[in-house]
Amino acid sequence: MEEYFDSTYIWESIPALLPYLKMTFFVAGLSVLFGSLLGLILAIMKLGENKVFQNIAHGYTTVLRCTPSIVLLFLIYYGVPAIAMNFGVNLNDMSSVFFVVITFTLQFGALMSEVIRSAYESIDRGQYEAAVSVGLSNMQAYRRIIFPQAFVVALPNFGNALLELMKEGALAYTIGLIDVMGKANLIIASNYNSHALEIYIGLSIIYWVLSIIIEQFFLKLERVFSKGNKGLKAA
Amino acid sequence: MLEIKNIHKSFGDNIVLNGIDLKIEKGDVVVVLGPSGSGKTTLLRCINFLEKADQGQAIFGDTQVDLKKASKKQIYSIRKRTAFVFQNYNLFNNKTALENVTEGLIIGRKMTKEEANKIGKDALDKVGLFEKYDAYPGELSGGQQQRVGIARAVSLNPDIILFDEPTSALDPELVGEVLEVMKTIAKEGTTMLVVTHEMSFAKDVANRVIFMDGGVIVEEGPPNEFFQHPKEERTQRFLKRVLPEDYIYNI
Amino acid sequence: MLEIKNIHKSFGDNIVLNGIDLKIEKGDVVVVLGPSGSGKTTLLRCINFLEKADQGQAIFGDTQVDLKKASKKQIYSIRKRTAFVFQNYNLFNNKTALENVTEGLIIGRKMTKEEANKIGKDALDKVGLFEKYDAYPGELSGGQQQRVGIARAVSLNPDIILFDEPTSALDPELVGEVLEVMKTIAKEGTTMLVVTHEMSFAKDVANRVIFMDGGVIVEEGPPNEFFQHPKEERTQRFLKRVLPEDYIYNI
Amino acid sequence: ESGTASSSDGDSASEVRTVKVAYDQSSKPISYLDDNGNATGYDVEVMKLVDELLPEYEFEYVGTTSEDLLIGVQQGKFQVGVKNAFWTEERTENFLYPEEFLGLSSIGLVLTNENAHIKTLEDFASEGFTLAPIAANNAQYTVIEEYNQENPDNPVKLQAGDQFSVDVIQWVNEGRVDGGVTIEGPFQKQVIAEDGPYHNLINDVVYNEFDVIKTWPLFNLDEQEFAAAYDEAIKQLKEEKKLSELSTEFYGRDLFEVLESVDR
Amino acid sequence: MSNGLDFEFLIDTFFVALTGVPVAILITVVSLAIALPLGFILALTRINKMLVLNQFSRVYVSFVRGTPVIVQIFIIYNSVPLLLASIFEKYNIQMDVYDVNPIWYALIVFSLNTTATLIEVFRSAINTVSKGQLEAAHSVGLTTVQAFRRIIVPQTLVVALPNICNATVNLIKATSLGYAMSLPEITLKAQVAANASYNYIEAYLDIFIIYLIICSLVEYLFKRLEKRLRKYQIAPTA
Ligand SMILES: Nc1ncnc2c1ncn2[C@@H]1O[C@H](COP(=O)(O)OP(=O)(O)OP(=O)(O)O)[C@@H](O)[C@H]1O
Ligand SMILES: Nc1ncnc2c1ncn2[C@@H]1O[C@H](COP(=O)(O)OP(=O)(O)OP(=O)(O)O)[C@@H](O)[C@H]1O
Ligand SMILES: [Mg+2]
Ligand SMILES: [Mg+2]
Repeated sequence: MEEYFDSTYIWESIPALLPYLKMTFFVAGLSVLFGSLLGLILAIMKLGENKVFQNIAHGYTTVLRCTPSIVLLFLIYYGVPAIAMNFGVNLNDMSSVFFVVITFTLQFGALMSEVIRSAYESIDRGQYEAAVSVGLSNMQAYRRIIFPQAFVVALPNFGNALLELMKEGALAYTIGLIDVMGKANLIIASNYNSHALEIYIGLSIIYWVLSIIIEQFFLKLERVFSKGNKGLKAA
Repeated sequence: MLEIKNIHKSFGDNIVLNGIDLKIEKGDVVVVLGPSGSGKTTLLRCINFLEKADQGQAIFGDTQVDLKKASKKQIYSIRKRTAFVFQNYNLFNNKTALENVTEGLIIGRKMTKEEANKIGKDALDKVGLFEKYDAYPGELSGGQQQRVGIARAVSLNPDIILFDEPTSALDPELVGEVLEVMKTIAKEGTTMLVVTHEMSFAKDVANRVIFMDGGVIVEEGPPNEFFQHPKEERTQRFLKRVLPEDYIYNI
Repeated sequence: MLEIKNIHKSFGDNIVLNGIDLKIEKGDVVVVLGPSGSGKTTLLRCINFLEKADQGQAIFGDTQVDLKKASKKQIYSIRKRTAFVFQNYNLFNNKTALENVTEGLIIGRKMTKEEANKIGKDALDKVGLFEKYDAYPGELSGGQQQRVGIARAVSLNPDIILFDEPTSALDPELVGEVLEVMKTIAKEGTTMLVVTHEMSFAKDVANRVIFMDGGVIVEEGPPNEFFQHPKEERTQRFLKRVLPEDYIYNI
Repeated sequence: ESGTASSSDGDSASEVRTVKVAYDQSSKPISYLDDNGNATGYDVEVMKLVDELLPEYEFEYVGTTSEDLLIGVQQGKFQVGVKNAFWTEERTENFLYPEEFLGLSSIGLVLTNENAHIKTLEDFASEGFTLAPIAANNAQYTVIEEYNQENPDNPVKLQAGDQFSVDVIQWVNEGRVDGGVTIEGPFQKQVIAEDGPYHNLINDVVYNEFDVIKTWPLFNLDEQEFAAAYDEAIKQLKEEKKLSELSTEFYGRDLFEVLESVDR
Repeated sequence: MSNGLDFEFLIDTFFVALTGVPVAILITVVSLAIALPLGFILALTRINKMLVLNQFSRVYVSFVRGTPVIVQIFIIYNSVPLLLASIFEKYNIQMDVYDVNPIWYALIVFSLNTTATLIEVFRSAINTVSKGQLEAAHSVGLTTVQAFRRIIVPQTLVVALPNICNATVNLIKATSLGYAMSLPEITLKAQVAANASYNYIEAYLDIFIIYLIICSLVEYLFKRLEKRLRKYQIAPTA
């Protein structure tokens, strides 16, 4: 085994990979931004009274949950330009980042719609009633009382979804986008596929550390925002 | 000051309020009694539009509102004249005691923060929570939480405060605290409509007791009369069940 | 029949039981009173090994057990001789009323299903739930749930039943149901140790009342004496708080 | 050459048309992204020479994976793609093959020294040897599959796998499989070259060529005109021996020397 | 899309890809069968803060959750044989490490992965079952093991079911990464079929349809199961 395993490859791969985290962050950042918005809209549809909207939102979530990411990516990567072409827009020159972001946005939106919905439903209706009973308007009640509390409930799940997203790099690589995962593949290819194990170990170290940082960050965030709920949880 | 006329409310097939009329004068303390499921909570909630009645009128001083068809504006204006104290307190979990009290003043009534804080602190002082301004609900005992709830209602300076079983989620020992506070504010002349099972409160503080069952008012009267000589058979049965056997005859 | 000697129990720095002695004879109904946090629940839980005491002895008839060092076998043998009725009922949510009662008989006591069902139905009949055998806890009212809890305890035919505030999670109207059932089984000669705030129950049914505070027994005696002439100042203060003002003098 | 109008370029020949050339960016030494982020490799360098000879075209190189390359060319996202592709009948329905091939690929078996006597797929199959998995979209997979179709009585145990997880030389040497398919270039760079990562195995493993095969660029079906222009250019490059130079540079050997014996 | 779909290929390949379904299902079922009990037990060690095991499961969960499955696959697929070989060599065990069917690697990877997910699922589910249930079981004379089997586990399962469903759907989708281990599952079969003619679009459509069908079916079955198990949770009326 020593014949093949050479740990220097691990340590050399890490600095080579790190710069490509930028791309990972860039894609994840945009997807989180748009995906959360989409999730919010879907969650509102699910929570609303309108049966048609409800069904659309639920159906959307089911289909997206059941679609392997790679398939979704190809559908978007080739489907969206084809559709745009019908409207006379040429998207073939669009950077692949664009399509990866759309794919992740659609997926993240489906995930977030459930996160937001369950967070909202976890807030006791009494909070809303108390808010309007002291003379707040609907919007004020949501903004000042419901959302801040639902936000705290949603945080850990949001963190989880974010982690999942960061790990989807392999997907982006299939259409040529080079993030950390893609860079690892390129390094391996440039070594003619030798020492892939070491490179992947280096990659997994990066991911692992990153995930721990994100996890800790979200724990902190949760602690900061849940200041009011501390006692409740202990009781 | 508040008059309710002919409230009807059903949930599906379940007729919960079946034509209730109620007249409350300024300074009245009216206690509503009744078995579980008789619609007491629903009555209070309809008055405050937390539930939309199927039919009925509310007359607040000079303004008359249709309980079914009230506009948003009318609803806000009535909510401004009422306050609600919930059985489960329903304090804003993400706000301190003081913020709980001032939230409605600053955001709902557009007061400045200073004004609101002054009023809020006074209200908290009144319910004996001088030192808990900055505590979050989770850090308070049930009795303390409910007192914040009362302070929140009082500080709005409403025409009437609606109480829905304000002590029933409390440990027996803590009940005393809250009833004491309620007595105090009642004595200051606050108009109150109180759903409660605390007979001693009804007896000591109320000037009228209403007994509801099956969505209608079965009997009403001043407390002494009500407890000592209940006229209706249904009322007698109820009182027998909720009072220690000998208590009723000893008042 | 059951004797407890010198129980001590702390949670961290908080000394909750500080040397309690207790002797219960067959057929006794002992009511434990005390302010919140005085260790009443902890006492019951230690007797049933739901909590491990730091020190103390229990003597059940002829067997003596060290509450701290009891072996698993001893624990099971004591649990077989006791039964517990919880404040929040703690019915098995995934079992019907009848299954709740028979679970301990079939699995714990290795009875056949037929035997167990017979005993279980008898017990449910006794608490007035003839028609609810197949209902799940979620389909029962609080009072009904607690009655299943009592049937579950009774069916085990234990030497003693421990009750921890069995009515305090109930609506005032439902309290009556449960107290009625407890009275019935008390009159059948069941030995009971009851933590409760229901003074009327203490007065009517108990043959001994114990008042705990700060982890020790402050005062004990037969109910009449206890309520009418409490000796200790602490007891007087407590009774004043939990009883309607005039009630205490009128018993 | 049928000069039917191509869909996307206008009549104005004077105008320079930008075309997208997709390449598999992880297929060293055929086509890859070098350490400076530039496209290179035999296939890419040939296309760069072609570009120089075609003033009316400007090539833009897009690195991607071979799957995306295939779909992209088919859909017209890329006008042409290079990925060491071989010719098959079925593929001509989806892609336009030009007249002129792009390069030559020496394909062979990697074996341990004691199996050095195995020279052909027949021998390999007769021994009942196991073969390292090959990525399903790799040309080598096609070669073995075609062999199997022609020799149904004596097939090679063919398994599809992943491009990155199979390190053929290592697998063969450690005995995980009895043999692997590779093309000559990578073997040269890994084992034969002094600084190759597996130079230490130079006495343990051998490369036995069993075929030399033409490789082709894949054009989008609508790109007849472009393909014709390519044909002209590459003919000239072949005459100038430019391709031989590149073959030597990237594969360590001028494969055009054996062109006579190449049958597909 | 510009040139129309090759419907013949689409349909033929659909059935080819379908032959990969049993492998995908097998992996899913076996992984679940291993991960469900293991996840439950490790969840208990975390809740009860059992010293070594708790630390171990924390690190384990954190690693598995923190790294992409495909990377875990590469690592296991490449390192396990090397490790085994050196171990076998050391202890002179006569066995060919390389004769192993890739499905074993798949089972290792996906079981480890699903276990990590389920540890967290069960941890939160067990926490929702109130401690009183266990105490009540003790008080009627059940042992801890009996209490868990008859009272705690059935209730935990109901709470955990939606998340188990989620994990299952993700697991099925993740088996598509088995191609990296030469596992003859749906994706690999479709891709192999596509190689001859490079009909990748049709191949991906087939993959899409098959996964959509399987996963919706799984979701549906879980919903049914949940309804059955939840029968005791009828909302308290009146
Ligand atoms: N949102 C609702 N949807 C359907 N039914 C409801 C709703 N709210 C209340 N009910 C029903 O209306 C009836 C009256 O309920 P309400 O809460 O007003 O009674 P209550 O007198 O306050 O009883 P309690 O003393 O138990 O609080 C009950 O039968 C209840 O089940
Ligand atoms: N598991 C525990 N861990 C730490 N402290 C505990 C625990 N259980 C009880 N205590 C503490 O022990 C003290 C006594 O609690 P216990 O529940 O026995 O009181 P009680 O007399 O039953 O009160 P109540 O009338 O409120 O039920 C309290 O201060 C409580 O906070
Ligand atoms: Mg009510
Ligand atoms: Mg207690």
